Amino acid sequence: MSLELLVEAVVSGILLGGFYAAVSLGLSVAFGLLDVPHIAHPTLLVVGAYATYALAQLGIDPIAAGFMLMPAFFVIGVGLYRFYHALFERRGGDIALRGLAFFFGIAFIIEVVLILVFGVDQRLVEAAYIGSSVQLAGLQMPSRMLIAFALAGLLTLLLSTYLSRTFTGRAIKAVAQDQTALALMGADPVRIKQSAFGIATATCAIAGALLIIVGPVEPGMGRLYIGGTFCVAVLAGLGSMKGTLLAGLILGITESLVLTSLGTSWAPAVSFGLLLVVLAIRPSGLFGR
Amino acid sequence: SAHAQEKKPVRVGFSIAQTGPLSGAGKSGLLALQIWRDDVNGRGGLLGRPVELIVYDDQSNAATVPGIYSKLLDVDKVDLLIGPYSSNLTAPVMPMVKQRNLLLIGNFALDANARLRHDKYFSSLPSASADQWAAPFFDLAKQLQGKAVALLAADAEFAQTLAGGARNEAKKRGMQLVYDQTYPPATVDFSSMLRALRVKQPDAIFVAGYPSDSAAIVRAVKEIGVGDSVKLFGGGMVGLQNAPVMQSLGSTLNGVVNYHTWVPEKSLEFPGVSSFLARYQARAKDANVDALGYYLPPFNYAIGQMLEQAVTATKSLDHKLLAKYLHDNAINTIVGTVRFNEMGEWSQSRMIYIQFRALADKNLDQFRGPGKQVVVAPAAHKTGDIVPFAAARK
Amino acid sequence: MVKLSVNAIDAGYGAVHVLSGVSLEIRESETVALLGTNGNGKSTLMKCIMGLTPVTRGSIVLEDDEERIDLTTKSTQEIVALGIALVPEGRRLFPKLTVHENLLLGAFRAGARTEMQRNLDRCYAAFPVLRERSGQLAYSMSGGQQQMLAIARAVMSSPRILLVDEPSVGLSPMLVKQTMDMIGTLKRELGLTVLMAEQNFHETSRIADRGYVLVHGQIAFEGKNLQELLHSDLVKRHYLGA
Amino acid sequence: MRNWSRFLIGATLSVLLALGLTRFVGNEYFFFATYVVLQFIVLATAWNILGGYGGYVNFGASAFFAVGAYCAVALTQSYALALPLQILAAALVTGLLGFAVGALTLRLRGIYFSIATVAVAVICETVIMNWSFVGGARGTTVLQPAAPAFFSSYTRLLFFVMALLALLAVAFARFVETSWIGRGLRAIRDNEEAAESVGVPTLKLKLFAATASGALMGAAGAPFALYMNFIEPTSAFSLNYSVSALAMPLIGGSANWLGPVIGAILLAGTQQIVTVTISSELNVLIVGLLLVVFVVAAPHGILGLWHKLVARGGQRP
Amino acid sequence: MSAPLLQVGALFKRFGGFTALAAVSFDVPAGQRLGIIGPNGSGKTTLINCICGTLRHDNGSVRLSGVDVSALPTYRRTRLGLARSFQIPRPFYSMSVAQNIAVALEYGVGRRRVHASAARKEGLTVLDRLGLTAKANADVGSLTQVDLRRLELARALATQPRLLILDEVMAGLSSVEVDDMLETLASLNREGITIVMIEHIMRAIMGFSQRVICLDAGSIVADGEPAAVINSAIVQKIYLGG
Ligand SMILES: Nc1ncnc2c1ncn2[C@@H]1O[C@H](COP(=O)(O)OP(=O)(O)OP(=O)(O)O)[C@@H](O)[C@H]1O
Ligand SMILES: Nc1ncnc2c1ncn2[C@@H]1O[C@H](COP(=O)(O)OP(=O)(O)OP(=O)(O)O)[C@@H](O)[C@H]1O
Ligand SMILES: [Mg+2]
Ligand SMILES: [Mg+2]
Repeated sequence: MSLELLVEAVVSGILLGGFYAAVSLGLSVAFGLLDVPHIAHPTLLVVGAYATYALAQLGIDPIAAGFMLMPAFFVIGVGLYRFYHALFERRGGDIALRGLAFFFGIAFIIEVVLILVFGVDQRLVEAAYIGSSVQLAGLQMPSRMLIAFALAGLLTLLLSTYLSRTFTGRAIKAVAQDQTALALMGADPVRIKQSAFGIATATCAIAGALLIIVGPVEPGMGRLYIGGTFCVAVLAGLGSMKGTLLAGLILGITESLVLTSLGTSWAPAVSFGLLLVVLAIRPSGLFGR
Repeated sequence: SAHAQEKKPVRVGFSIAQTGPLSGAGKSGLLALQIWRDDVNGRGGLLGRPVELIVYDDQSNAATVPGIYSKLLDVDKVDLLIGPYSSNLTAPVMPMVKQRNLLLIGNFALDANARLRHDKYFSSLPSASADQWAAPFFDLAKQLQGKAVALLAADAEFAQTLAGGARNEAKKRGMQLVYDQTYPPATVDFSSMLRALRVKQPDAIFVAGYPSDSAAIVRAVKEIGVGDSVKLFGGGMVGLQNAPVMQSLGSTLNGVVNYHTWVPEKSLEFPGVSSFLARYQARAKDANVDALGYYLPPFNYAIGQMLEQAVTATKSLDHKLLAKYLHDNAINTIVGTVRFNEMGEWSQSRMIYIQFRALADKNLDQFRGPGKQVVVAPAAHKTGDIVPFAAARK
Repeated sequence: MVKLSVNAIDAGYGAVHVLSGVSLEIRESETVALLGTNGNGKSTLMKCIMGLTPVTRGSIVLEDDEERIDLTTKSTQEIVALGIALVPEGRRLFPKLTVHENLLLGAFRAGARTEMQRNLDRCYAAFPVLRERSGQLAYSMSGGQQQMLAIARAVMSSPRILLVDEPSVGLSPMLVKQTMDMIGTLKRELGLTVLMAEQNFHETSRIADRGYVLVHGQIAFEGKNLQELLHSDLVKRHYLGA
Repeated sequence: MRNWSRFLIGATLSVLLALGLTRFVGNEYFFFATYVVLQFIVLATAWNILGGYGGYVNFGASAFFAVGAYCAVALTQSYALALPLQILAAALVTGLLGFAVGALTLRLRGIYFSIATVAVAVICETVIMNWSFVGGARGTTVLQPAAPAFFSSYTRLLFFVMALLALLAVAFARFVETSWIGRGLRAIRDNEEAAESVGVPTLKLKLFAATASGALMGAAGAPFALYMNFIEPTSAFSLNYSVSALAMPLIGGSANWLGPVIGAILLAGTQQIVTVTISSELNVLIVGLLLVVFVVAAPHGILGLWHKLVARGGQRP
Repeated sequence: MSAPLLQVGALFKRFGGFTALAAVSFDVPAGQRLGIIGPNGSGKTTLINCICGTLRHDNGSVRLSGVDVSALPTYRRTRLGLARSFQIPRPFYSMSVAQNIAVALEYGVGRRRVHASAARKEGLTVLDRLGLTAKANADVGSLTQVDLRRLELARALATQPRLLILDEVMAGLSSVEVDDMLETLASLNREGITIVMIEHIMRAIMGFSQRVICLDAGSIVADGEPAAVINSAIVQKIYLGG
């Protein structure tokens, strides 16, 4: 592999990694911080993608659509969490595993609703930055990947600042560890979790927009992203936003390098092998506590 | 036909994907078969009996197929069988029909009878093998003086089979494979691969991929470019026949040469096809399926016609008689007159290669007329000459 | 003038009745000791005040110059917002947050945020090891260090009334003294009102103004002042090893 | 002991019943459908040994299933081994895989372990995809041999074999559960360090459970290619197996060997029925609803619900 | 002469850059009652964790009856007669009190087939000793902190140890209860069980130990007769704050 190709591969990997981070950030909040076994997260990404598609049909720019959808997704997240809370958290028991099955069920149900509303065909969107590229220091980079990377960076920055600088943010970091203790600090654990889950879901609007900007979507696509998103969130060390970005980048660069060099078909084995290696060295992920 | 309704229906059984990755095409095919059922019943049914479709969703998962076909045969006791959509799902059915000596019309299964050589299998796919499928593309490459070929294929069943055919055909013509890679399913970003490929300066690039990859690759080609050496780009990209994909990609598709089964070009205007498509398109919106229906639907309607002609001619539902009839006679369908060879494949391949030309963005209707998807191979159906990739993209 | 009065409450866990007809009163700037051997309901009483365990009968009333509030109708957050804080039994820290983050969370309630820096300095001064280890995760602190953190975290909320459930558990004798001193100081300097469940009566008696003895979920004895308490038979029998 | 003898009698009767069914049920479809249900009984029971008793959630059940299936295929391709030997060999290989996964528990707990098993599954799938000897991504046809004299079709034989496997799996799970091993695993699930400090050899028990669980899952997959007459990676590594393996014990009740059996019959049975009745996108919906409703309505599985009802009924004079 | 029951030789343990144990060495002869004291965070719990194998030490050795057990996993050490209680109780939450004990009975001494009725009897004896009989069938979740500590001790006892290491089992007990517990421990010791006890309650340490070790910042700073250790200047300064 020539040096030029190597540099190009690394840069592509960084951009791709940004995309991986963007689709995983919400999971890092919902699963990493709140301990909600949110296996329906990838399906919500697909919902975000279809909602973006629907708005794009009306002539709205996909990125703008993603941002416009955030409040609605926040509300959806709040609703979903309330449902989960009423059915599981309030009743106690072994919620981790039952919650997992529950969210699987939710994912299946959402999938069917998507099929009924949008049909089973692939959907794409158009925009000026899709299919065009930018010349960057002699490298030609797809604009849509640059946008994915930029948005991932922005989201990471916003989320990690929010979590470490604000009282609510800190409460979000604490809420899964001891709810009673948090109540004793004067915070309502349920409301804290609810808004955190809302935030996590709101990121699905943006990330979903990225999903359909980057490639076509279909209703069952969420299943393909389960492994990847959970891999990123766990590799990060649950609950770390910066870790999520870094984990996304590591996976993106690895994949890109493998795809450029020979043996592209081994890319998944290399990425997930890397995950195993990292876990062997750091059993609780890169930034795990 | 009031009389026909009272009689025991003729049951035609099959599974077709209505969920999962194959469901896009599957649902459109199902609609076509339902239109055929309505048509045939309107004509008084088969042997004076109404036709009933017994359809199950195989969820695009081969593991459901043995159970479903056993149910069709042992419980529903269907009179006629159609295979599931796609090769992988057909494979588990073949031993069953062979063992029970039943007639099966395969539904777009590639080379499904190669191993078992069942004498009552007939294919609806207008190509007998991967080699045959890929051949016209390499003829075009030859025509453009191509010597170096790059091959990019998804790591999944159909794409791998087709890639095998492509390798053979390239070798036959003395072409050199300068790049030959398989990419994993769910690959998001193809720029790394295209860069690695570009370095090898191929004359032709053959891609075998599925809908999401196909769209992503076509876009990446526009963004990253494939280099000036490339005169022919395309091949076996599933998905570039789907209306929503074509509409969204628009001008990005210009110059791409891809396989197809039917497009609205003069040379393919077989009797009945336009009227079928008109009826299909009228029902497509309600059924939430592909709006144009150029790919699978005419051929699924043709499956119905094959059964219909054989049953009507032999006045029987006996599989042996039906198979014999299908082997011995030309079958008239909306996709042309078909003759089967001893393997049940079309004796004359009719896989076509089209080149996208002069496409604008955001316009579905442009695909409804001729000139946009010009048939460039094979010679028998050609409606235009191949234009080198770079020139066609201008 | 702040006063917290518990009026004839019953409480328990499902079928288990723990408290029956418990009444007591805590007035501004007092330090009240709550005594009673294992399992008699001291922690339960504190949880009732904080709204963590439901009260089945009776009322818990917080009175100040302006209003009377029945705490049994309030949620824990609302009770905390009124300026009542609890150092719970078993510490209940946020194990995977740092010492510093734990402390900052202590200042969550609106009334405490403005005084955060001052409270932080006060805590770090009282327990220097917390400053040294401010970046360490709480779970990896030693048992006693965790206890210090739990007390400091409660102080971070600028409480008017502080409930402390066995603060000396796991602390070295020297730190027990220091902790008691700190509670004493808070009381003197800030007029803090304290209700403290504690087995170490020897140290408790250095700062307590008066106390109650809880036996089998009922108030068995009320010492109106320290002397009364010191001379009670119950206390002698159970705490002074007569 | 009396419990065991009752179980043994039940087991023997079930074998005879299964054998009788292959003779007297005329409808071939019955065997196609029940084979699948039995296969899920094995899978769910096997999963429960590590996941339910030990609390280590294996999210890569599909890997064990598929590796078992492919192991059998590879052996048929090269040595034409008899079916029982194929199953044995598959169990051996997936047992080793289970051992490797068990070794992960040395350092990884909770969700980290689960994700590691996902990684193992992806790696296995990639290897198979690239292994042309067993057909790679294209899959390969594996034709059923002629049925042995006693059975009128090969599918009936497969049904009987799977019935035996299911019995074996259930008996084994029951043994584990009621023996010292089960009590040790339960202690591990509650608190591993405390378990170790009262003398529970945690690593050994976990390795044992992971190996046994893996071997049984592989055995469940071994006849898959013969059942299908074909095999390809996408359907063999289907997410469906991983989800079912944990959802079934959960729905049935994971504390008891009977739980996975009930869950498998219910969930796999419903899926079988729905596939050939409603048979549209709604079958996905039904699985989704079933999962949601059961985990909500029966927090300790159907068995838990049953015990609660019985207890309540018992109190009423 | 046979080797001492426990020999700890130059034990080191670091967490990241922080040294929790620095060259700790001491012997415990069979039958001794040893008390370990030391300021919070001085490394007492870490020491026990290293002795029992819950933590791997970085350097040094641990010998039981002369046999180096440094490389053995915890459960093997338990079966060699080493039992411990956790400072923060770690019961098996899904089991009843009696089942908690049953696990220890079954696994503690090698793995032996305990006859159900014999085990029940043995378990009851242990529970009886610690006053938990009434709660044998209770859910662990409903126990008070103090009962949880008793359960810790009971479970350790059920493994039939030769050496029992107790990490603050008396925290939170009132004086009377401390006396009860000391009585229990003394009788165990009379039966031949060697006991190492970590405690911050001076009354307990003084009433129980034949010998006292004081740790500070990961090193032994005093070792000897209880009275001598307690009165030494260093212990007064760092621990008692006298
Ligand atoms: N969650 C619970 N469920 C059921 N019973 C409980 C629960 N918590 C406590 N109890 C019971 O309530 C009684 C009183 O407990 P509480 O913790 O209030 O006592 P305490 O006086 O604080 O004792 P200690 O000195 O042990 O802290 C005990 O008998 C205990 O078993
Ligand atoms: N996992 C860990 N990571 C970092 N530091 C640790 C870890 N575990 C313990 N420490 C530190 O090691 C020191 C010794 O802790 P240890 O628990 O042994 O103290 P101790 O003597 O038992 O104290 P106490 O009497 O308060 O229980 C403490 O300063 C503690 O913060
Ligand atoms: Mg208490
Ligand atoms: Mg300690």
